[in-house]
Amino acid sequence: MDKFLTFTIAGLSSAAIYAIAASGLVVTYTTSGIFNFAHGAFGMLAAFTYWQVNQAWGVPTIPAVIIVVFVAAPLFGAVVERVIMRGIEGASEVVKIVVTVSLMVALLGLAQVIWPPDVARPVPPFFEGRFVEFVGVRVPWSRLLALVVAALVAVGLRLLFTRTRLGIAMRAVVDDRSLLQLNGGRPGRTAMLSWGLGAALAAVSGVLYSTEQTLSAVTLTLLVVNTYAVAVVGRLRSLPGAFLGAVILGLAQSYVTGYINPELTVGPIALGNLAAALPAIMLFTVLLLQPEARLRSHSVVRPRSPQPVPSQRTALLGGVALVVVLAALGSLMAPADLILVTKGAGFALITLSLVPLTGYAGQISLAQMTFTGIGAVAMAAWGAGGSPLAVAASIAVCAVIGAVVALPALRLSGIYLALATAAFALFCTAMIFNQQQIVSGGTVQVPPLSIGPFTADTDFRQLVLLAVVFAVVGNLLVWLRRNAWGRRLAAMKDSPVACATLGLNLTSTKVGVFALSAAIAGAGGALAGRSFTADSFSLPASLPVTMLAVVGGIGSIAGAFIGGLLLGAIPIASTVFAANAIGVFRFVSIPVRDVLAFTPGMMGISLGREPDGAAPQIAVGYRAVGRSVPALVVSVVGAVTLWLATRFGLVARWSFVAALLVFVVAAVPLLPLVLSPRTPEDTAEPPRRTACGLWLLVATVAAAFIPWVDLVASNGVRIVLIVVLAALSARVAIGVLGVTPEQLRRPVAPSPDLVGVDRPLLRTDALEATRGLGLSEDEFEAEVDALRPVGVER
Amino acid sequence: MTAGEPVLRVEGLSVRFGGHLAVSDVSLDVHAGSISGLIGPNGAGKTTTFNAICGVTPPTSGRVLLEGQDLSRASTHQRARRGVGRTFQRLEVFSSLSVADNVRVGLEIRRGWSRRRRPAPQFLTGPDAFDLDADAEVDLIVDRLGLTELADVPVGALPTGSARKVELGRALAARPRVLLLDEPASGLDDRETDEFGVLLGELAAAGLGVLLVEHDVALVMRVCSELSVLNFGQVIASGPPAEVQSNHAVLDAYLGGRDDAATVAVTAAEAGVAIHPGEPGAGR
Amino acid sequence: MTAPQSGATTPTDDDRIARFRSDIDDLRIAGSGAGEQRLLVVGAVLMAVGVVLAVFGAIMVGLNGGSDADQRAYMAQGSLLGLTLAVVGAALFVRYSTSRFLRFWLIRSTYEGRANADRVVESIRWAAGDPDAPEPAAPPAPAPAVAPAPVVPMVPPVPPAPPAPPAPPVVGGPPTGV
Amino acid sequence: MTEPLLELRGVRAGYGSIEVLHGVDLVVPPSAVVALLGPNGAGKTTTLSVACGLVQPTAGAVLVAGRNVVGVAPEVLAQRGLVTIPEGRGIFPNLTVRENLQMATLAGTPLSQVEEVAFGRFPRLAERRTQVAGTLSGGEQQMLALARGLAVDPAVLMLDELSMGLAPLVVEELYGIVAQIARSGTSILVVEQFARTVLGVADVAAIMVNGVVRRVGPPDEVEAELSSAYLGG
Repeated sequence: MDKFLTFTIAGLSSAAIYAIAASGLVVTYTTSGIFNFAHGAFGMLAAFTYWQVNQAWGVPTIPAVIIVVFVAAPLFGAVVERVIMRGIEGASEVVKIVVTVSLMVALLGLAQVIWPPDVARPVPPFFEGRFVEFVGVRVPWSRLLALVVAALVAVGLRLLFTRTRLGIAMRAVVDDRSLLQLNGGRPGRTAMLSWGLGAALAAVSGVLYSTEQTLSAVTLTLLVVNTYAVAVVGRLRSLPGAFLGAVILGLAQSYVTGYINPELTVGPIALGNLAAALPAIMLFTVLLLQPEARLRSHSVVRPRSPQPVPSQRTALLGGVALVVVLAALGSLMAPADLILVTKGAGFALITLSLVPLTGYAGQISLAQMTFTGIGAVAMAAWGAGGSPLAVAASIAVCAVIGAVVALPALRLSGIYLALATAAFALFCTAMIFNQQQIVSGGTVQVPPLSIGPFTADTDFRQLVLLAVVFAVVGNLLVWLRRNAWGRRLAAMKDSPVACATLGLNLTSTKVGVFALSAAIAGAGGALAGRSFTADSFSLPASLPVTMLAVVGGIGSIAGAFIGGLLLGAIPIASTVFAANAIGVFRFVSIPVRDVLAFTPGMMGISLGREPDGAAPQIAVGYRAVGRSVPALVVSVVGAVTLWLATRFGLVARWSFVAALLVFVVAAVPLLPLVLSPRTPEDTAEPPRRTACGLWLLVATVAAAFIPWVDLVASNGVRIVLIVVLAALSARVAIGVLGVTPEQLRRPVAPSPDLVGVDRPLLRTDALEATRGLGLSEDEFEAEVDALRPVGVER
Repeated sequence: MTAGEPVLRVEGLSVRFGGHLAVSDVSLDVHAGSISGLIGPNGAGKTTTFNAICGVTPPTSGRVLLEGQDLSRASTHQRARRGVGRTFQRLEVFSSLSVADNVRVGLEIRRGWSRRRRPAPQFLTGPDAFDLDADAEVDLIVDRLGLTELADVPVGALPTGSARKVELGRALAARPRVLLLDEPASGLDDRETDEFGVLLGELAAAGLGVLLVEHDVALVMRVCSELSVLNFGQVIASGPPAEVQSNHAVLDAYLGGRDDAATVAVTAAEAGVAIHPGEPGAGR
Repeated sequence: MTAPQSGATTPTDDDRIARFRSDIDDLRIAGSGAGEQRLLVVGAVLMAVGVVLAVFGAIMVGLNGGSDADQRAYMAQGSLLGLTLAVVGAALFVRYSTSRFLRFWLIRSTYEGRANADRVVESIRWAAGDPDAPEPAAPPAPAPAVAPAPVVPMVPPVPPAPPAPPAPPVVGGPPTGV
Repeated sequence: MTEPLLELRGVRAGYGSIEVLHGVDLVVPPSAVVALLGPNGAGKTTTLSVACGLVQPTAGAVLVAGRNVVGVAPEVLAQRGLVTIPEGRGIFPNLTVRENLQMATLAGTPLSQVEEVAFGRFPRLAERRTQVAGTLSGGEQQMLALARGLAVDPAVLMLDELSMGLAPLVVEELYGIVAQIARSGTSILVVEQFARTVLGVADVAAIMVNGVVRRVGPPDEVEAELSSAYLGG
């Protein structure tokens, strides 16, 4: 009985923390329509800030809590809403998910830069050493505190939402946003407040949690997955539902920990990790119980430009070119570089798996590395000697598991698929990849493929194999996209309801594409032919895959390749870059390597808005250059300037290569758009064009003056990094500009409004102009009168 | 007009959203080879009726019968496969696909399951078109809608009028038995509307049952053989257009009611309004 | 039936309308100028940042210390980048401050031109004996209830795209009339 | 002071690539009731959305008290006295009556005044102050919406389809209130499908068909054309 009571109380106190976290999630989701995947990261950041304020700076507990929970966190939440989230209002669900996931990754990176993980940061529990005796059980005050805080939060939120005008306005936004505006309310400010509130609640849960457990950025960030499971009980919208979910999960975890013998095994799986897998199990159960989502007609999404589908011929040529180029490069590379490039090619295959799923069908998965892991584990188990049959079997297993995972979530909207895959990643980490029986020693050794006389046992052969597989799968996807099934996917992305009324079974179509995607990711694992650490299959490893695939451009094969390259290059860069600070970085004592740790997240945040990616825009851009005289002139002048600068010793040789590449890949294709006069249907306003032009200039100049020779030791890595830099510069520029290929295709027309007169001039304009000219209103009226025919009265 | 079994029969259909009864006990018949009109003021429940017929919105009560078969338990895509086709009031085209591909998707989805269904009538493709290959059939439909020159243009770049035609062509490519058209002529100019009327007549002549929701009452009066008028979610009048046009209830529905002591008392009681002859709210 | 605010009489209504008019007049309308205003500021800030960076870089190079690599890095990141920023900032600043000025000037001249043209047209119509033409010397006909308000003559929607003069914002002759 | 309080000039607007308004001109003079009539799909609601700032016109100007307010946020206009009661009951269905009234205070009127006006004018609302607005009858919902128009003392009031889905007597009563508001000097723009119900109240009627205002004039002159605009013959 004592034991039961002890675990009940422990369960309730963690339930209290989940409930607080989940209520923050629900508040932001219901009032702003954006599901904040970074909610856990908010809490994590708050917990670290609390440690910094309380432990490192020695501020007493109560002021420290006030600073973190009531000042810093709400401020942070509000700033995030204003700066990031407001821009993606009305964007597609995929974009919203990618942006918040990127924010999560960025915050995780940032926290690891500021608070390096190798130092222990104990946070003592509140009221340390004080207990209450309760029916023979000693309950620490801190546990009770969690319960009290949760109760306060519940009551407080209830009061806020029913008694205060502000809270009522938050609910009103959900009911009818435009009506609130017509009432004189400001939805923008309400959204900022709700994000502030959400962040404060995340902070409360983060601080409470960190006093119970050790302070770890990853653990705290991933706590959010438990929160998802809890919030799903209330369909992500109901606070009482979330509290109920929290109690269920908290108690279940506590009892599992208390009553299930960790030594117990089911087959090869030890049940010691069951508590960690419970959120995932709960999430799936709840998803299965949810009624099917109603088809919404005309979900309002910002219109996007259609992407040209490459012809099969182009795809074939591209595939051959890819294999030849990679083989040629690989044969010249130093062994150390070769390993890195091979790794990158493997990642490219994994990002390719998102092309049909996200690019064609508009669905999202946050567990691609998990499928890679399943493929790798299956291959390791069955594929001794590299049998092709084992590869096929591994891929088939991934496809089947993918279908099973997706089925419950796909009946619902896109956000649930993202949640389900995140939970699945966590589940697999706990129940498969952390099992000694399956992954002994924490590494999976995948045997290299062997077909007849060919065995991919060297890095070079492996590279060629991966290039061939990428080319084949890429061609297969292009073929699919050009045929009936691919058209259906594209149609489903544009209008699910229309597809249903034509007779398409949406669920089975979605399950099919998800299975295909899982299979390709599994192939990435089964064919990688190298050893993986179990960590590389975890959720934090999967998130950048999705993110960078979108950054690279999810709609196209080339985009997937860029994404894969980025994915490979960033860890490479951070390992090869000097660990010491160079140049101006020295003054903030941040090594370049650490800067790189959170750049991927930042990229995702800034680039998620243009999910079609860079590749198509760049391709269309070159064609437009020929038609625009100013663009041609600037291209030539720019290139000549770079050459001259090198000739006279201003720019180093490697830097010249870098700058030229950035210029040619990023700047030239966008020049026509930056330089063309504005047309009425042009959506890129002048400030954005100026910002884009500025960025391109800065990127080129920066590339020219980065001391590559000192930064990187090896030529191979220099090439990879420079290519990545060029691709990124282009991508950022396109993200800033928000261009569409049509705009690039449109012939450059002379502008009617060189000085910005774009609407009829009114009396008020004339008055304003007069004021601007320094004339008084009376003078203006006098002039108007002077213009009148004599005798006309006003 | 057309005797015999209707191709689509709606019986006592009601849809309730929360406390709001959007469609209340609506019954309709659509006969093969004829065009039935459904008109009514904004908010009368026309689109909700459509959604309930094709399964996008689950009805609270009532039945939908297609050729005598009860569709009430079928999902949206199953209903489509049985032969319920529709267009949307707010365009639901595949804007990233070209005109031809929009039609092709409809056709391919149909070909995926048509073997399990007895041959459907064909529209726009002519009587000899049974064994056409997909490309030829798409070409025929695109051509018949006058979109040949735009065949490779993404629909997102088209003006509304053309996009509506694409939507119609796509629905027809699935060879429905009954077609629900939700304001198909909005966005068309006068000439296009006339052409559209002719096209509708041809479709009906080919054996299609059409249920038409349309604001352009002139068009409705011209092409429909039967007309139902919906107001407050209820059918307030039905019959041949000429009869309906002179019906006082209809004019009232459109132009606002005149006083009628009996209805006033009843409706006022329903609405929970106290009727005071003089000053109702002297509470100051 | 009495009005809800039984005290509401005509003078207060006029007050309400007058208050509304002044409220609306006080609105700060973010027209096309707002973005440019911001860019103007951006330009100014960039100039400042650029200069600071350049000076900083120069000092660091001058102080020397550190390796060759450091020297080059400072030179690049400080001086050259700083100078570039300063130049870009200056360009932005000049571009938007001139365009602002030019716009006012253009508005004014088109406005005058238009008013002039209207006057000429009216005179001609009147001279030609058009009965509808207001006599140039007479006040404008009283506006019907729904006629456009007697705003002073308006310039029509942007002149249909004249082949624009070449890139740098016009310093040529003013457009005489529209 | 005859400068109109609200004027649309050559307004074109639409949703995405669909243009709904093809150049709308409309004037609301001070202290007048203007009825905008027309069959559904004519663009009346879009016209109103443009006027109140919810939809940005692609061309043309929206002049409020002589100033072009294109690009001004709707809440800013609402706070200054341009009050709109949108189509389909301008209420928040999941909020209680009291909470709905509380939202009416966002434009600056104190709650006590809003409640006084609302409950004074519609005693029935007082009985239901804790009821969720979505469960009220249609007429009560519309009263709740109208209560805001009464209480916040608008300079310009725009009403969209006040009569939608309501019984004739209720509609008549509501328009009686509109007439009162008009008498107190507020300029009113009424969008209405049910033409006859407003013609008695309006000073000016405008018929809108296919995204343009086809005819403007005194109500009795316009009435003759109504039936052809609606029923096409």
